[in-house]
Amino acid sequence: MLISYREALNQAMREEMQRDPRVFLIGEEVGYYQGAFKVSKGFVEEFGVERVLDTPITEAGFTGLAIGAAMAGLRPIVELMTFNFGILALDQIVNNAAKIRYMSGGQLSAPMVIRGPGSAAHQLAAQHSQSLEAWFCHVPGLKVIAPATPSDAKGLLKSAIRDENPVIFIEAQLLYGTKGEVGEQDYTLPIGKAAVTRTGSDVTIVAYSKMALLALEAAEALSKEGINAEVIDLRTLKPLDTDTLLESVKKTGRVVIVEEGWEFCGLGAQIAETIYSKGFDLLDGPIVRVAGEEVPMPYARPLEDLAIPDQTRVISAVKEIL
Amino acid sequence: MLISYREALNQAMREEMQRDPRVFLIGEEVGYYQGAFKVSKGFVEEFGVERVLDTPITEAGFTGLAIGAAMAGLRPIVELMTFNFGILALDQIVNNAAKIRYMSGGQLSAPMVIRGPGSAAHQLAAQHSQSLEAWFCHVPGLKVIAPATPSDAKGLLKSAIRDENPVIFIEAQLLYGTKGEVGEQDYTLPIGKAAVTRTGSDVTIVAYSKMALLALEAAEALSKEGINAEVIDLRTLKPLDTDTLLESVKKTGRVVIVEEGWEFCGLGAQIAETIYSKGFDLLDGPIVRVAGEEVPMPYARPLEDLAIPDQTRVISAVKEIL
Amino acid sequence: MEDNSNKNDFLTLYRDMLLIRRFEEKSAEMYALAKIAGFLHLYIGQEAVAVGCMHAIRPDDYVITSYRDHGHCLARGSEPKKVMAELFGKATGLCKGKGGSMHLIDAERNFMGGYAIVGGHLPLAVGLAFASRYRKEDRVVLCFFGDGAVPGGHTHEAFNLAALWNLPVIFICENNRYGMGTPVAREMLLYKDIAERARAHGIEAEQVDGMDVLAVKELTARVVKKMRKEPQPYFIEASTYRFMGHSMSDPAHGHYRTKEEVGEARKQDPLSFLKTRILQEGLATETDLKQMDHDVIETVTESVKFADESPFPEPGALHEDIFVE
Amino acid sequence: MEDNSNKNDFLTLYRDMLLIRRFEEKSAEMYALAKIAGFLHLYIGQEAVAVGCMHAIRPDDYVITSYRDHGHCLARGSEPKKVMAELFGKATGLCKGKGGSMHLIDAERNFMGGYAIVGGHLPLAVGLAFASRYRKEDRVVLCFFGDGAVPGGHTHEAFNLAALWNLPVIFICENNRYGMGTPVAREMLLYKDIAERARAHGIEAEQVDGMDVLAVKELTARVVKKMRKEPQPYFIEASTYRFMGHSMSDPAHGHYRTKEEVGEARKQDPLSFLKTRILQEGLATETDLKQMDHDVIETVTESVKFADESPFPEPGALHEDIFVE
Ligand SMILES: Cc1ncc(C[n+]2csc(CCOP(=O)(O)OP(=O)(O)O)c2C)c(N)n1
Ligand SMILES: Cc1ncc(C[n+]2csc(CCOP(=O)(O)OP(=O)(O)O)c2C)c(N)n1
Ligand SMILES: [Mg+2]
Ligand SMILES: [Mg+2]
Repeated sequence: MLISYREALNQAMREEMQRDPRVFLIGEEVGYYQGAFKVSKGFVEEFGVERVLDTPITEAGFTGLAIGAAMAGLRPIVELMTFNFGILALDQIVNNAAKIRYMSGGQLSAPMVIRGPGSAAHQLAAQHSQSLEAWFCHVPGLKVIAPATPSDAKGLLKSAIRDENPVIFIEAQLLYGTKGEVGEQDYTLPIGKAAVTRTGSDVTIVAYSKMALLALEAAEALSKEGINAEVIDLRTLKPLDTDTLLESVKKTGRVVIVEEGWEFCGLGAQIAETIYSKGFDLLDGPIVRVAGEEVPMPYARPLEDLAIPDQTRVISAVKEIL
Repeated sequence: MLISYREALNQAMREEMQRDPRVFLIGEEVGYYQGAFKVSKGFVEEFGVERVLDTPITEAGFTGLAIGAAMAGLRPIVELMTFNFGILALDQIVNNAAKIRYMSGGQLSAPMVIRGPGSAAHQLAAQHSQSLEAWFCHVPGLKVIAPATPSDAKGLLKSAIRDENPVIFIEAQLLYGTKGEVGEQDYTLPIGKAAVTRTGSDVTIVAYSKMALLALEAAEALSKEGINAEVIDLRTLKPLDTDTLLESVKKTGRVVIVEEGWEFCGLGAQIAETIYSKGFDLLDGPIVRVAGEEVPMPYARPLEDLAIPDQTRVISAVKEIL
Repeated sequence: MEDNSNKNDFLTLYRDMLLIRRFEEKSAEMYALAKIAGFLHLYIGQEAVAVGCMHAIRPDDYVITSYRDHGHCLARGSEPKKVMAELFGKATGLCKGKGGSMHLIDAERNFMGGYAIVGGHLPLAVGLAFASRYRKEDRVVLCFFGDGAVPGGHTHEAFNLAALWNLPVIFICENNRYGMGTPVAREMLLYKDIAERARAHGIEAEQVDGMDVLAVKELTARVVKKMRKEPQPYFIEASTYRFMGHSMSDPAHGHYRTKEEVGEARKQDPLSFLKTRILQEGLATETDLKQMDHDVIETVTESVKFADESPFPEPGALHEDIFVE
Repeated sequence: MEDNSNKNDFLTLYRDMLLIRRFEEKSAEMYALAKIAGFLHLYIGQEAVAVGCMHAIRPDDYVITSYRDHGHCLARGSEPKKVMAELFGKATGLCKGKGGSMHLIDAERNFMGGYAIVGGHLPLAVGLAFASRYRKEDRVVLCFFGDGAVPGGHTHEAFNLAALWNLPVIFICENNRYGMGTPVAREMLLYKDIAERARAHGIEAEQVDGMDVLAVKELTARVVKKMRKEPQPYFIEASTYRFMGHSMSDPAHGHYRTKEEVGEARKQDPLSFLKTRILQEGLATETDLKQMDHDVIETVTESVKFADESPFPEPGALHEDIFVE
């Protein structure tokens, strides 16, 4: 069926909540309001206020609550209205969710999903347009997922909910309305497996979330100029699917990494470093990164457009190394 | 004069507070208690409770307070008892301090220093042993400093206090007692300049903070085996002194990066990526990283020792690429 | 209510509220035309709070608020054309187009901004008040925020510090009965007297009818007067209502409140309230007020023209204003 | 105080407190011998709080606390030798040596830990209570924390959620008059009735003499009984005192409190208090109690022996227990 990314997430959560009574959804406006971005449409009606909880604006409080509930055996899904507000819950996520299993010597764990949109939408300015996945990826004990398509969104969210560990699941406001083919059946996708969304031999473009779609578009444009790019959509950011990356580099010898977040200490640095260190001899030259500009996000549209990677930048990055 | 790192910090703050009445110190136990690690010894006696403020345990509150005060023209020094607690103030630091200048189109700014010990001491376990510099380095609008010696600590802290921007200044509990020669006169050191603390021709070891001392020790040990390592102490983590790095790589062609923080998305990934992308042809082979193990810090000493880079690991990393 | 305002005062208050109303009506239009984008949170219905408060302070006092900041900014005296240009994302905007609707800042007027993290600016407000005390000035701080910000952690940390250190900040909670789609009764158990939370930290507090600009002004003036001599925080809960949706993407009524409720609330329009007083007391005629409206609309129209004709920021601006060099 | 405890109760309470006292005295020794490292926060002086509370709950109730957690852990019934082994960082410790003093966890006893970020565990406590309600159980949660945690943001967010959703959690503030070196009067303006802050969120609250184990137990039992039927949070402020320094690196008196003050407080020793009662009521003789002390010291000595003889974790343990596979 052809459904939107939003609907895919909705289905994933609905099916899992139907399957497992321990799963509940908690966050700002997830209930009566149907979700700030309508991802939980119909949920409070179907599952009731006991399992679909509208919270006050207290990210540390309700994320911590969910972690405690997970430690006690429930399976919370925390919706962050956007991941910008996740900074307020970061201590809870990093110090409690990610570490409880280790600190307890394996006695406790916090099986849960923390999800919501990351990255910029349009003109939401500095405090509402951040791509902070590198922070989460830095922390042992967390898995981090950022799907680009409805099909991946559904399959990976279901896996994330079933996972016995805390999973950070990053969506994107600008993806919610995008459509794609999604299997009818109850399926999951493996966490930790990247997808080669276009095969090619000249260059490997590595990306994720919105940027994975951009990479595909750029690859299509490049193909008109006779450049045959392979595109890898990471889907899972951590653990990183190093094998798929290296396999591709083996073919192409050239890599462009596209990410929306800030360049310095961005995830792209780690992806590059991984490829360099494990596939140095496979490379024909240095990897090129296309990343968000090193600025707080400006409001004005022309500036915002400059701050976020676009097709032109990806294409010229590819050409730079060919 | 031969003084400790702790005394060097104390002098830097004292001199700057004497020089500029806008400078004040705020944090937990900085006053009557003389600082949790005694860095502000004698301050409340000399400067009074108006300029040396003991706070309740509210990191977001008092860091935000300091940011507001900086916006109003004061020059706060925020002491975080340890940087672990900085996570609780992260929203204030990232969304307000780092962005206010940009969001206001240059009208406002937040000139301030946020300082305190980062990284592990001995057996403080998972919630008290983190090296989170990569997070701060990821954020545009912040400068990040992490000195290894008393002399650098003094000169850089003075520069940080005089800087018109928010500066993250990361110390280390295990460095406070270390001693070194410090100039008598009122001096500052430039932010953004790395130090070549040992010249060599076989390999470049890049490190900072505690690990810069470890790198030196390892280099000394290696020299006994006829391996001549150059050691770069970054001192400033952001902006990164790329020139000094590349100059060294030009000589050595080989790089080992040592950091205490977690490997994945650690600062070392960015340092490596910078060197690869700007100095690919200078390299004789892949860069090797020696980083903190990908685990929450365990309490037990033998495990902790394994989790943190030591001389053996640095030495074998060097040998691996020679 | 005892009232010392003279004719001029009433008319200025009215004009200031009218400016916000017309400015925002126009902003909504401009949003529909895609001249403005991102999140746009209208203040319509709440004008009496910002205007009443702002008339009780001096130019050197600090003002700080949330993302729903057009009203406060205009009431503080920022030039409408610069505000509109900011909403348009133009180089001539207050923040050179970098801030946008949620981050209006006018340093010259000590209008310290517009912040988009709910409750995140409360610690900053306390810091501004701290700076005032530190320099032994008698400047005070007005800090506006919504009911939704009250349960948040930074809010309580700010309350505690302000109380503990006797800092001259007025926390003005604009209780418009909803935080986005959440009615205040689902934000906190004790929602009828929000001020309790401030009192628990040792902050004196009072409720005021936020639809009555005179009452707001009078209370604020009284508090400010005392605060200048004897620095100490204060908490004001102003009951008000937002007539429009939470932001442009939210309808005025729907999931969380009925058309009837909104209609009922609109009967308490702060502008009508003051207008009635003005007419009753013969301070102006209907014709005078029509003329005033005309003038205000003219100002707003000019601001749109200015914004529209202004250039977008140059690409080079992208990397400017990150650091003070 | 009305009291239904029988002889056994008194003696068990006494023994439990004594175990904590002797265990911690020994821990301090072991710290001096570098058998224990890191931060070690002793509970000596506060024993009546943990012991009184713990005697009022069932094994299936949840307990959660801060880094000053030895007392709560032992009072909950964890094996002293496993606790000591954890302090030694041994593989036989409660958490296989990975948690240490600040992170004692005993899942079997629903002792959910030991957290080192001040106030950071309060939201977890609320979550445990949430799980109890979600599953329609009548389990309650005891959540211990210090006075220093009260102004913190997560604390207030936790209070608000617990109140709003009627969650069965008892917040037990152990007011030992200091947060590290900061007296409570410099932590918050209204420090005499800390509970005010909980009441402001809609939580019922009460103060209790935290040196009187009987009073603590009685109050907790009363609250728990009500809570099982009618879930709703409760706040208890237990006035107590820590006889030792904040941690091993902090002297018992010095910068922030005088020797005299500590001496004065020691006169309220919770053990002496109960001992006097026991002797007065003839529930045991001095000799009985000496024998008990002897037995307890024996247990502690054995726990040290066990810890000392236990192996450190194998290197392979470093990468275990990060994920559930
Ligand atoms: C920390 C945080 N969480 C969530 C949001 C999303 N959000 C924006 S406004 C809002 C509601 C705020 O309500 P209130 O404080 O009452 O202000 P009002 O909009 O009514 O003026 C929410 C949840 C945010 N901006 N910041
Ligand atoms: C968020 C945070 N800030 C600072 C610290 C450092 N710290 C550890 S204990 C403590 C004092 C806590 O006092 P209180 O809550 O009264 O507990 P007590 O030690 O008296 O039992 C401080 C400041 C911390 N662990 N966490
Ligand atoms: Mg509101
Ligand atoms: Mg205390």
